Amino acid sequence: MSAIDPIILFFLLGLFAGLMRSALRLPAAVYEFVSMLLLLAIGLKGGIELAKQPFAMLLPQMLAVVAMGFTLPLLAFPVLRYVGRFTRADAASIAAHYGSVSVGTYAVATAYFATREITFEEHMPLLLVLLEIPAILVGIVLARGLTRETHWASIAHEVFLGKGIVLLLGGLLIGWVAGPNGVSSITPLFFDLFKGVLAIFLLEMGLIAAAQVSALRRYGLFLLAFGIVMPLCSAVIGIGLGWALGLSVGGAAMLATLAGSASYIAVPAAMRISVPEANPTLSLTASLGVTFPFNVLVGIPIYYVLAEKAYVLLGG
Amino acid sequence: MSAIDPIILFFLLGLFAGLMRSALRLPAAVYEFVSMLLLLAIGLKGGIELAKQPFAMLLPQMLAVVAMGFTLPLLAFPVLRYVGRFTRADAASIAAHYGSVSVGTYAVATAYFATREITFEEHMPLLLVLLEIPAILVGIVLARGLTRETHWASIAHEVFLGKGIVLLLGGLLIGWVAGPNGVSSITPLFFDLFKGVLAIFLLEMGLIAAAQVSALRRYGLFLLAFGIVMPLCSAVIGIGLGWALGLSVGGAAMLATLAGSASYIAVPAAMRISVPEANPTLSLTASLGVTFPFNVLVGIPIYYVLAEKAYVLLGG
Amino acid sequence: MSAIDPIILFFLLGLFAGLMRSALRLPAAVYEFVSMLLLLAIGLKGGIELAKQPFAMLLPQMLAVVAMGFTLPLLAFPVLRYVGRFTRADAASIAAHYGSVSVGTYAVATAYFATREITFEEHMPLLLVLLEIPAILVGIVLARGLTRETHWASIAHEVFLGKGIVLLLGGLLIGWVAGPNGVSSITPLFFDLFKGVLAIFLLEMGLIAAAQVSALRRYGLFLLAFGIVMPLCSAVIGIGLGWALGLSVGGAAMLATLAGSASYIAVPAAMRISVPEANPTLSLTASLGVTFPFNVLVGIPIYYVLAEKAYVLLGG
Amino acid sequence: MTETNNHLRKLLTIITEAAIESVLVRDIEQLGAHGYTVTDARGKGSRGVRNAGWETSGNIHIEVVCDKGTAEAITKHLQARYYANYAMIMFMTDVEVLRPEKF
Amino acid sequence: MTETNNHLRKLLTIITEAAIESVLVRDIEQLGAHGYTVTDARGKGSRGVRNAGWETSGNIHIEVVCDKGTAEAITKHLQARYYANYAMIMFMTDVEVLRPEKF
Amino acid sequence: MTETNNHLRKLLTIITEAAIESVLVRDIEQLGAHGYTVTDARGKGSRGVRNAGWETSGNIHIEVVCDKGTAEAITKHLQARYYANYAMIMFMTDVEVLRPEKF
Ligand SMILES: Nc1ncnc2c1ncn2[C@@H]1O[C@H](COP(=O)(O)O)[C@@H](O)[C@H]1O
Ligand SMILES: Nc1ncnc2c1ncn2[C@@H]1O[C@H](COP(=O)(O)O)[C@@H](O)[C@H]1O
Ligand SMILES: Nc1ncnc2c1ncn2[C@@H]1O[C@H](COP(=O)(O)O)[C@@H](O)[C@H]1O
Ligand code: NA
Ligand code: NA
Ligand code: NA
Repeated sequence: MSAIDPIILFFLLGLFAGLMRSALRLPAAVYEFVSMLLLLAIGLKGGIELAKQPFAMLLPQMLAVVAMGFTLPLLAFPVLRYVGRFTRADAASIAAHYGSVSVGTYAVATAYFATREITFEEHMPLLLVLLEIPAILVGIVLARGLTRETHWASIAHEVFLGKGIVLLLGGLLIGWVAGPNGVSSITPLFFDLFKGVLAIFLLEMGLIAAAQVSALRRYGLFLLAFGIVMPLCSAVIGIGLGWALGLSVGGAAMLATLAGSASYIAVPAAMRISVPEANPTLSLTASLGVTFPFNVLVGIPIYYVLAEKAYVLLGG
Repeated sequence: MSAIDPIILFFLLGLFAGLMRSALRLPAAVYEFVSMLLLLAIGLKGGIELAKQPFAMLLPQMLAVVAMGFTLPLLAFPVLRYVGRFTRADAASIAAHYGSVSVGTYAVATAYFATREITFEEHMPLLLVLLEIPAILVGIVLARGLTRETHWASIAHEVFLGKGIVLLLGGLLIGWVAGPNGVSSITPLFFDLFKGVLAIFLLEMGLIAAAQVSALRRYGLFLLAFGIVMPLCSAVIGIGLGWALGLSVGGAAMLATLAGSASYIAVPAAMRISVPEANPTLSLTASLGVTFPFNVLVGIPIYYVLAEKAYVLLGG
Repeated sequence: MSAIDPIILFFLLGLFAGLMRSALRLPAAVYEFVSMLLLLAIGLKGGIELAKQPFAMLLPQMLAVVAMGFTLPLLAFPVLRYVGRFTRADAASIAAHYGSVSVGTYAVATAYFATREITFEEHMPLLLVLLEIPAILVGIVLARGLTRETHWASIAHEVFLGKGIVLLLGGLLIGWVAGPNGVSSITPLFFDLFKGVLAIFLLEMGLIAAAQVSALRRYGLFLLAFGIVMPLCSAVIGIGLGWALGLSVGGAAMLATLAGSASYIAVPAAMRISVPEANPTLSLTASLGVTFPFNVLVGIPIYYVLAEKAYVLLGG
Repeated sequence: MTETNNHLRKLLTIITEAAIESVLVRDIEQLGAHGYTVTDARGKGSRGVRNAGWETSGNIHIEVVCDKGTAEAITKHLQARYYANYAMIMFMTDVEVLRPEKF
Repeated sequence: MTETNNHLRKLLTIITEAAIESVLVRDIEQLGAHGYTVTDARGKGSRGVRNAGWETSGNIHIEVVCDKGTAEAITKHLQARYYANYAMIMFMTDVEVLRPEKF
Repeated sequence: MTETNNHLRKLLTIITEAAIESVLVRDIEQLGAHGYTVTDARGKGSRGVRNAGWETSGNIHIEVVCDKGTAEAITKHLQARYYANYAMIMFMTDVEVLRPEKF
């Protein structure tokens, strides 16, 4: 069993510093810089793989993943609304966060799989992008209903042209067009530095997660439970889907990670504009304060073990 | 023929995001960081080369290039003043922008040449620095005339101690003093990451170029035409000079690129202080909104083809 | 004799640009980013070494270094108070700065030793951390006396959870836990880029040092003299201690560098809160305006020569 | 104040979430302001700490110099449109401007 | 001003060293303010240039909207506690607020 | 206002292009101000959007607390020297200061 990954230790360092009220802060510009590098790097990696295989073959997978993106928030909503007793807007907003994905969690998973030499379908970033969007639309409909007033045009603009999607999709296209040889010249910045940059990112994420704790205390146990149970359920669905799509064990575990992760960039921004009556603190507390740490520290390994067991049972 | 360079795709991504009014922004600090790295890297590269050859041999080239720096704005001014019907101050300011150079364009050219294994005189950054300054002085004189009031001392300070010149010249001197072996220890940051950093820079430049378009629409066709035709003329002059100086084809094409590029850092800053009555929007729209994209996307290849043809004709 | 190290040239470039009132500025975010990378890298390097050897063996060294950290400010204080005629608070604050250490100076020393292939005990960063803190406590007691009012709890929080300590100690622990193989994946960012990042850091330090000169002129000769003589004395003590502890010549010279360096991050922050009546300009002028440049430009080589001579005399 | 009334205008200050900067300035212009100035800020209020540590937790500080009528139109609109759901405060003071025709 | 007095509050502006932000806002809240807004700044005064170039040389610009009593309590406290040793200025102006119950 | 007149000063606010910060603050000091505070800003006015996206497109927000005479000297000078060619607005308000001797 290989030793604990240093990038996880960076997350713990940030978490510790935050909880101890250390003076440590990362300038917003540094955070934006490293997250930009991660988004572009992940997009590029996926794009390079797309360049290697016929696009058509991926269509079924893509459709299935989009379908999952529509389903997950629909499963989360009733739980939040009737068990959690949240307002309709809050339930819808939180559901949207959990139906979508966290790029940071995906990055940690890739690092985890790499150290253990677990292979997975390299075009995963494409599925990542696809999974980011449907939940947002579902969330808005859940909050607003299908009224005429909803300005879908401006919502689509808001969603598809948000920072995260543009960088991820842009990187994907660049990698696709330029191909493996083309991008070799930018490899040192985007790929060689990847894990170091991820370490800095996780240091900041630790600080941010720590900042959510006080709010968590206020909103109590349900949010904590939901932030752990929901990802596990989504992960199981992800594994099932991965198996049905004939993905490798690693691929299924990765799809489980995506399903089990909760958004904290694209969705909060979209919800703040489109569902303003939802309290952003609730969803960010769950997503950043509970689910992200859970996935990074224990979730990813669990999902992989679950995928292995499932494949033994179902016969992969 | 090699595929399209990914760094160009980054520029297009920025351009697209900007035109689509995407939420994507780069923090000013990130822009300043990457442009600083580029300036230092280019300076260092040039300095290392200077360390390899007797300085005296370069004097004729240096003088010739400075002369070109004085000539180009004098050619541009009457066109702007009498064809473009710009005020004296505006014509002088725009002329200064086009007489000077764009470091970003030079960086893209070095990448373009590198992928195509086109060699050029490696001390080009020295000529780049020299070409940056004369046009500024010409521009001020064109706007003010040779009056006693002009505070040349403070202008010289403004020009020679501007961010761009200090970093470029500083890098040049450091590279020169330290020599190839000396700088080896800082190679990973300044040279290995060069193209990746350039990609980030071009992403931002795309966003900025897109922001100029609305202004361009306002100032109409002449600026657009000037922003394309002027560089082509300057490039031809650059090729001729390169040939006369006995540069290689690549060197001549590079000199053409410098001549054909328009400043957007040193000159705007100097003009804002020394020729305040000139409208900065005009010159930046032409330089960032027209000429930079033109050079990066099609200009550089054109200049190289022109140089080849010229050398066949003239016999290089 | 190898040529002058380029990183020193970056410092001189910054110094020159600052003294010439150049427009060159580094955004605060860039400075914070590079200093963060340096602190983490130094910590990681030290931690990796700790992973290689039994901790217990280091205890004597650690205790001895802490003792030195308590002693140095006690030596500096009377000189500042009675020769320099500073107020009690000012004398105490300056003494604390010189009893503590400068991470930047240590980084330059590692680079200097590396180019000359001088070996030293690799766990030095551990001693660096230990040396940072005692002087702060001494400084506070010197200024306040041992009164009941001093809120030691909040002071300890202030000191141990300051940015510098957290990153340095955090890196140390991460390196220790992850070990050499563990951190290999983040080597490109933290170790390969180290000297390049250090170059950027020194460029900024040059700018900052230059900004102190005017204040230096105001506070006159004594501060200048103290800023040079005090480090030399501390260095001699450091060498003696290194010899007594059985360190290698390189190790002794490094300990001398630590002893001879003056803090400009941890101590100023702590003093501003705990000894507000001390004038921060005085201590920063001495530390950044005199001692840092002195150590970086001539101090480090001197300390190494002194260490060599001492080891010949004493028989190392 | 001693100056002639035609040099007096209102300075309206709005402190709210960075997330709505673009929509807000659009509204402000449509309601007749001839300009605005924005600075980034952090702070605390009834909706808790907004320390700009995380993307969505930044504040902006908007200043608008305009005549009384415009100021009241803006406050009325923002109050109706944003108060319920966004961290926001507004306050107004009298200012003496040069070039009153500008505002 | 024309408005009814119960819409009038004080806007207290404090410009001081960034180093004491955390302690300062704690004091401000304890003295009864319901909120505050902070922006980063640089400047010059009797203690010389504070150009934010170096960690310890940054300024902060704090705005507090509160009633007269609170404003005076804050100024009195800060004057006693910080004026002697820190770069700091304060000034106060009348502002007209919406939702006066907030402040 | 209720306070004794010798505690009243003017707060002069200038919003203009970042490019001229250094020359501007020199002028301001030469005209007798004892200090100033600068914050970075963006905005829009008669000269269009200045969104700080590009080096030359940033604004600065300068505050100067001084007596009426100095304030008017500064406004007169800046108006003559910069209004024609630079994006710039100025406005003034009465403020109540502590330590009036400072300003
Ligand atoms: N009393 C106050 N004084 C100054 N700024 C305030 C005050 N109350 C709120 N703010 C600012 O306005 C923002 C939103 O306020 P709120 O809607 O009360 O959370 C806060 O984050 C503060 O930046
Ligand atoms: N007259 C003034 N007008 C505006 N801001 C000032 C003035 N005097 C001081 N300041 C600000 O307050 C800070 C501290 O002032 P001082 O304590 O006088 O050094 C300075 O760094 C400036 O940012
Ligand atoms: N009415 C206004 N209210 C607030 N700020 C303004 C206003 N008009 C202009 N400004 C600011 O002053 C700068 C220069 O104004 P202008 O010279 O009109 O372009 C603008 O970029 C804005 O930041
Ligand atoms: Na999910
Ligand atoms: Na040119
Ligand atoms: Na020391």
